[in-house]
Amino acid sequence: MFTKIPKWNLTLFILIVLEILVFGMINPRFWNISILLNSFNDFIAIAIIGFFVTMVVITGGIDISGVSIIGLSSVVTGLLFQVAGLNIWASVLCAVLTGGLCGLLNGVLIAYGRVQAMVITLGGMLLYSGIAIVLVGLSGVSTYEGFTGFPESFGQIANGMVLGLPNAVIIFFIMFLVAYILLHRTRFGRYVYLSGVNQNTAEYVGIHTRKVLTAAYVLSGLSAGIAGVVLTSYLGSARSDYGAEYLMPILTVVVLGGTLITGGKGGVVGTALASIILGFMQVGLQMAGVATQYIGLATGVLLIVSVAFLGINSDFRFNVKRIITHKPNGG
Amino acid sequence: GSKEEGGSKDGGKKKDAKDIQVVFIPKMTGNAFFESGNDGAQEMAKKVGFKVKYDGAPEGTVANQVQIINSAVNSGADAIAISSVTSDGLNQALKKALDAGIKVVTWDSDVDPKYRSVYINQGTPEILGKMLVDMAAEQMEQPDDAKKIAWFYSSPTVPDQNSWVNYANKYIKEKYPKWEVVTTQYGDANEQKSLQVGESILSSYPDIDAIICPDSTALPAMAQAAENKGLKAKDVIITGFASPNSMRQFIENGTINNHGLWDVKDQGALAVYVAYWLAQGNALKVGDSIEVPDMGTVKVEPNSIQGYDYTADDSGIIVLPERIVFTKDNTNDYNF
Amino acid sequence: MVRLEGIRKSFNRNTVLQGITLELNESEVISIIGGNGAGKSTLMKILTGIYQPDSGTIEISGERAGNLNPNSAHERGIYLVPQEPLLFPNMTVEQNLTIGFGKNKHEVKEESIKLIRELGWDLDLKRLAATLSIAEQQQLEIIKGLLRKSKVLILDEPTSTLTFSETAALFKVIEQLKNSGVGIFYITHRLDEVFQISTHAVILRDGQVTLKGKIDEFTKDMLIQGLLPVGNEAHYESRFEKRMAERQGEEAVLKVENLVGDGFKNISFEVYKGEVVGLAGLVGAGRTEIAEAIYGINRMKSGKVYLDGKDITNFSINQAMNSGLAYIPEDRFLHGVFSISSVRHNITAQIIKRHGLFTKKKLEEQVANRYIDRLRIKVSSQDDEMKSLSGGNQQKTVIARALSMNPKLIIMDEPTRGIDAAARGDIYSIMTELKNQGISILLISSDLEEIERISDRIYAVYQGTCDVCLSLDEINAANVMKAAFGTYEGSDQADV
Amino acid sequence: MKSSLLYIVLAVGMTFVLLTGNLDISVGGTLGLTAAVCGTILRDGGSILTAVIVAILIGAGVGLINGFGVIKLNISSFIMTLAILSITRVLQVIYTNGKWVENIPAKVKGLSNIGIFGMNVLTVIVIVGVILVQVYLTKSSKGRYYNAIGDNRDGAVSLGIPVNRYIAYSFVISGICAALAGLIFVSQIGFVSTNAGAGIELTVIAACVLGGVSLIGGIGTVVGAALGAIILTSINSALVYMKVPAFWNSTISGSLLIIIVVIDALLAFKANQKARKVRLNARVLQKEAHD
Ligand SMILES: Nc1ncnc2c1ncn2[C@@H]1O[C@H](COP(=O)(O)OP(=O)(O)OP(=O)(O)O)[C@@H](O)[C@H]1O
Ligand SMILES: Nc1ncnc2c1ncn2[C@@H]1O[C@H](COP(=O)(O)OP(=O)(O)OP(=O)(O)O)[C@@H](O)[C@H]1O
Ligand SMILES: [Mg+2]
Ligand SMILES: [Mg+2]
Repeated sequence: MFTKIPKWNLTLFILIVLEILVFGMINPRFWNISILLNSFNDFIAIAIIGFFVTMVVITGGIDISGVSIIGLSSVVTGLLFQVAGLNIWASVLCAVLTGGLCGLLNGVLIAYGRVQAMVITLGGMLLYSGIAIVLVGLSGVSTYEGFTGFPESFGQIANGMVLGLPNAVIIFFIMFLVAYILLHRTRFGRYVYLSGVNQNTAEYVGIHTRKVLTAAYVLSGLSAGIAGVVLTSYLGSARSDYGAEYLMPILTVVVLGGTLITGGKGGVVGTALASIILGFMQVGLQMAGVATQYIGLATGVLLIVSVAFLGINSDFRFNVKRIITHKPNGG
Repeated sequence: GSKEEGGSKDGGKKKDAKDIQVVFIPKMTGNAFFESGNDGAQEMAKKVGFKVKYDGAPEGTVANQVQIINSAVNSGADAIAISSVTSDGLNQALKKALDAGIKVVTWDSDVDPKYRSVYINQGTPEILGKMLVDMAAEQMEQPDDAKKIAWFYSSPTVPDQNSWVNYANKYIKEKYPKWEVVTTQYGDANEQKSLQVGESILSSYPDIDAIICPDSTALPAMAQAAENKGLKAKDVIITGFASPNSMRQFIENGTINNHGLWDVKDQGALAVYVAYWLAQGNALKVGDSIEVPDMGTVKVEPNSIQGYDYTADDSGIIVLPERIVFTKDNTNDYNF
Repeated sequence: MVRLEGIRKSFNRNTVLQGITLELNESEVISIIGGNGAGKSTLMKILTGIYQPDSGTIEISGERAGNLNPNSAHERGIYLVPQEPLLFPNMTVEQNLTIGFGKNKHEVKEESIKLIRELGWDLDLKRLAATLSIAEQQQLEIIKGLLRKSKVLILDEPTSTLTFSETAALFKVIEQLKNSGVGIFYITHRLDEVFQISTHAVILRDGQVTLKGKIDEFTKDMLIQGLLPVGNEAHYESRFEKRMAERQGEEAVLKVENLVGDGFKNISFEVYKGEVVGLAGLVGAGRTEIAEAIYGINRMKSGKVYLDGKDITNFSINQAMNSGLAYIPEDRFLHGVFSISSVRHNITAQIIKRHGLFTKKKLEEQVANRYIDRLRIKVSSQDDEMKSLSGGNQQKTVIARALSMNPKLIIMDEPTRGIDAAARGDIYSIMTELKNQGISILLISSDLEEIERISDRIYAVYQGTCDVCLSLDEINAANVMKAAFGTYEGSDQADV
Repeated sequence: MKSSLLYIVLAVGMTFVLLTGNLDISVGGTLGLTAAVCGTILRDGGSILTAVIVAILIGAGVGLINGFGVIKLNISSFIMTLAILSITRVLQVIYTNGKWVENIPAKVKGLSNIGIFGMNVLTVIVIVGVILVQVYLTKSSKGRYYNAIGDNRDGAVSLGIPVNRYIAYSFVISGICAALAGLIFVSQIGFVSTNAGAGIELTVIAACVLGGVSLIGGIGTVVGAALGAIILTSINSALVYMKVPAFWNSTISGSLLIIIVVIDALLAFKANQKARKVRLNARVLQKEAHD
């Protein structure tokens, strides 16, 4: 759908600028930079997972189990810290690794079992949230209260500031960079694309596509594990139902970011921009006085209009591209 | 309308009523219970002349509520009245709100009392847990005999329903030791799933005596499941908490005999009024009474009545005066 | 019957057809020839309503046809057998044949069984189309076309994967159709075929008709002249230098011993340094399966494979690749290209392995540039999407990828399929160059002329076995054909 | 079985869309909107016929919009229907003002319980419907077009199949099915919240896939999809029936789902491999017989 990705990114960027202008005019408090920066906290989990789901989608698959891994990772953090009495950072590490383990299960079944990714990760979504509930249930803590009483330092992960920047913003950029470098600068990233464009050809040129695919799901699982930890730190307690509402937003940022749902094309820059667009839109509309339950209308219309706009008008796209890319590219 | 920072801190000048905005936050939108609370809140706002913004997300999750609190803070609201989905998860967000000078009131479902001024309480877990059991027991001819009962509500992760059920189970052990809780099922506040689970309960436990559903989706779905099977109140006792509008039919056609709730419209109205009253700069003191238009005076009780350790002069609980058991005789008197 | 007048067509900013005028009458077979990307397929797609022309008119049976679409074209008796098979992979052969037919399914089925028997092809109606080899897919497409009983039949490179025997059967049927009054457009890159079946020939170059006339007005050389870009005449016949090497004592680069696997058994052969060895055979003989087993795509049951004396039996693709083997697959679309990746990424897909953990853009650009120049791949930039290239250029890109690994031996499965004469000349000269560098080639080709001209030695594969080896002096068309049919009895008979 | 009716109807509609290689995420929204609108009509004394007509109009309308976006605006079906899902959800909230639709007349609720010869009429209608659709899709000449489009779009174009029209049909059919499911919803459940059918799209897609429908298009049958729907819904009921403590439910149904699809995929893979072997080896054996 999007033949040249960078141009799409530019559009997304323009959208962000437009949002800031328009919402700021409706409610000038929107121009308060600390409000904008702090709002990162509210979509960071979506973005973190989005980056790596982008990778999975580029391989031609999909991963919807991340939303449950968030809860599982949160519960594991709480369980190990509170019940098992582990050091908080060791608990965090284990929680993230648990996410990776879930991803590994997804990946192995999808890549080696040759099952459609959608069903496996749907099963995974049920399974991992189920395990989270069972873990809490077996630990003797009442499920609905979750685990609390984390140390202050743990709370700082999401709530602290460095050099005047909220940690959420910093985590956002670190995760973005990791995903960007992995996907766009390493051989592994290239293999991700090539496997997604044509898995057969990739096999024929000696790429272990099944390993590549599995790795993509593992990364996606790890990212969900990290998101779970960040969310636990942000919200101050560990619960099994964290993240349940992020399913559609995650897919939306990936697709709005310009990644082809059929695989082979896309990138994390778009995902990053799209998650900022969506996050700002939420805040902006709320600050403009729109009740949260009506915001779906705006996101829906935005999705259709923005995608249709660039989908239809190829001449427009061509001209924009000419203006933007002066790079003379010899062949 | 934006507000001056710190203006309310020293309790000095009173703001104009129409400049005060209260954000009224349900656990989730699209649920009859909370919509009714909102009706009450809006009516109160109109009467007194302040502004209430109803703001919630369709999925009742911690992150969504945090996000909504943040945006209330960002957009310059004066007070929030929230029914929390979690006892601890909102702490950080509420702390930020308090730091920004925003007044916090909770209703229906409380948070850590450190982070709010007043909790508009429909009843303690003891009161409500006991009420659930009693509503079922009073329909039985021999409540002291061995009975099979089932719990059916939204999910194992919601705090309030689970806390009622926890207490109710304790109460059953003491008062009706022969009762057996054969199953506890969850409908995820989803009517399709609730109906299916309801039907499954009936077919899996044909000899069940009572099904108690302290959830406003589970109860009507359970009643519908019984109606679909042609079961009446004399075959199986179904009771629980739900709004009278959603249950009237079932009472009238004899599928159920009773169910309970408190006047959630009053609760919503009270919550936003107290929030407004605090935002006006009035200082709260435990033990004092507040004059509420058309509702008379309400007394602020100490946190200890809910079993909290935290006590402070500016942190208390207002308990709704009554909870209602709806039956054939009175259900038509209510509209929410 | 059909008249095309002043047809113009461009895609975005790329002008493909610049005013084509053509006429087809009853019982005529017009061969359309031209380089890759000349616009042949585009013209035919316009005639069948798949594309709309930018300007120009189409007359069918003297009537001007307005906006054609595939449906209305079919109704007017025009049917196109496409160049790239467009089957429904998840339907059976039978369902593929019957779909879209207004007629009774059973009748269609009866007719197709009859037709398949007449052609002598081996197509099981119950098989899933996805399991068909590329040649079988093409056969199915052709049968689909023949069943239509259309007045105008367009065959777009129908024989590109067929071997001589299947081609001969097809020609017989075409002859019958011609005699019964059907007009046929026939597109091919195999010039010999033009003289075998057509009544007229048309040459297309750069979107224009440069030559047209009755077939007896032409010679093969004239066609070649007409095809090649001006001033490039010498290239096509970049003559292949064959060489009968003295092999005594020399160790084979590739040595295959008693290979048994799915679709073949007891296969033994050798390939020596700098040698081109052909594997000849009919469609379905098992050549591709043998090649794929050697390259590590499918496992073999028993037998040994040695590369440069090293045992590479049942190596993984990766290991085979690292040991110096390269493979150019038969089904380019399925196994050869990354269609929505850039040409650069296509060329460097294998070599980046040697660049370390991170991709190095500069290095990749150098590699890509080197092969784009060396193989004369026609692109506007390295960033062009692979699928925007013509078939020949895509093929060259795939070859470039194989070459980038500096292999000792390249297995080429149908390397010139669908490739025009000029590009084919290019590929042949690349092969010569490789040979001179001492790189060996295992060539699998269905093109009799090609395999006969290029191979130093030929092994014939017949029903999964490989008992016959033709040495350089035994190679001629008759022998290759006999060997492929399993009736070759030795060189002495062959001379008769 | 009765509780899976709704999913069966949705899965049938979804199958059409999946066959053409598209996806319809909006079914939950359509279902909710229809349930709310028709629920209101029925509650206010409207006739059932009116409700059915309105439902079909809503479903067809949403389907047409989806189709328009996918065909004319070139938006991938995933994004288009996702957007329409968000929009219809909000429309439902606006239409109902956030209120539940309650007090559906007993005669409407009774519809889902009418029985003849010991069979539930609605169930019979749905079963017959599924069979008819199955016959249409496999036996009629136009029915196979849906498969063909998803299997090879270019091939379908060159065969003269009006691809765009059939893609639009598929969305309209899916929309209408979702709307009819909305009616079943009203009649079976008797009240409609603004979250009616939330998250149902995933279950429906999973049901289809479980029933052998490919997400890539071209493969699958409505009977399979219906069976998938039944399996998926009966897992839930079975768990209650087997008296497993409810907090194990997700864990068990998730594992079951995974195990079923993995086993199915492995069996299919093995079968394919075997067929390939047999076919290839047939050529070699031929020669031996000849010798
Ligand atoms: N759908 C399309 N979009 C853009 N360009 C196209 C399209 N189809 C064909 N072209 C371009 O039109 C030109 C002519 O293509 P066409 O397929 O007609 O060539 P051809 O003569 O059939 O070549 P070949 O011998 O390789 O089959 C090529 O440059 C090709 O890239
Ligand atoms: N369709 C694709 N096929 C293969 N790889 C792709 C594709 N699209 C993007 N990539 C990958 O994304 C990376 C970044 O894309 P981008 O266009 O920014 O590359 P680049 O910075 O120009 O450098 P290079 O292309 O040499 O890596 C590429 O290196 C490549 O790994
Ligand atoms: Mg062509
Ligand atoms: Mg072959």
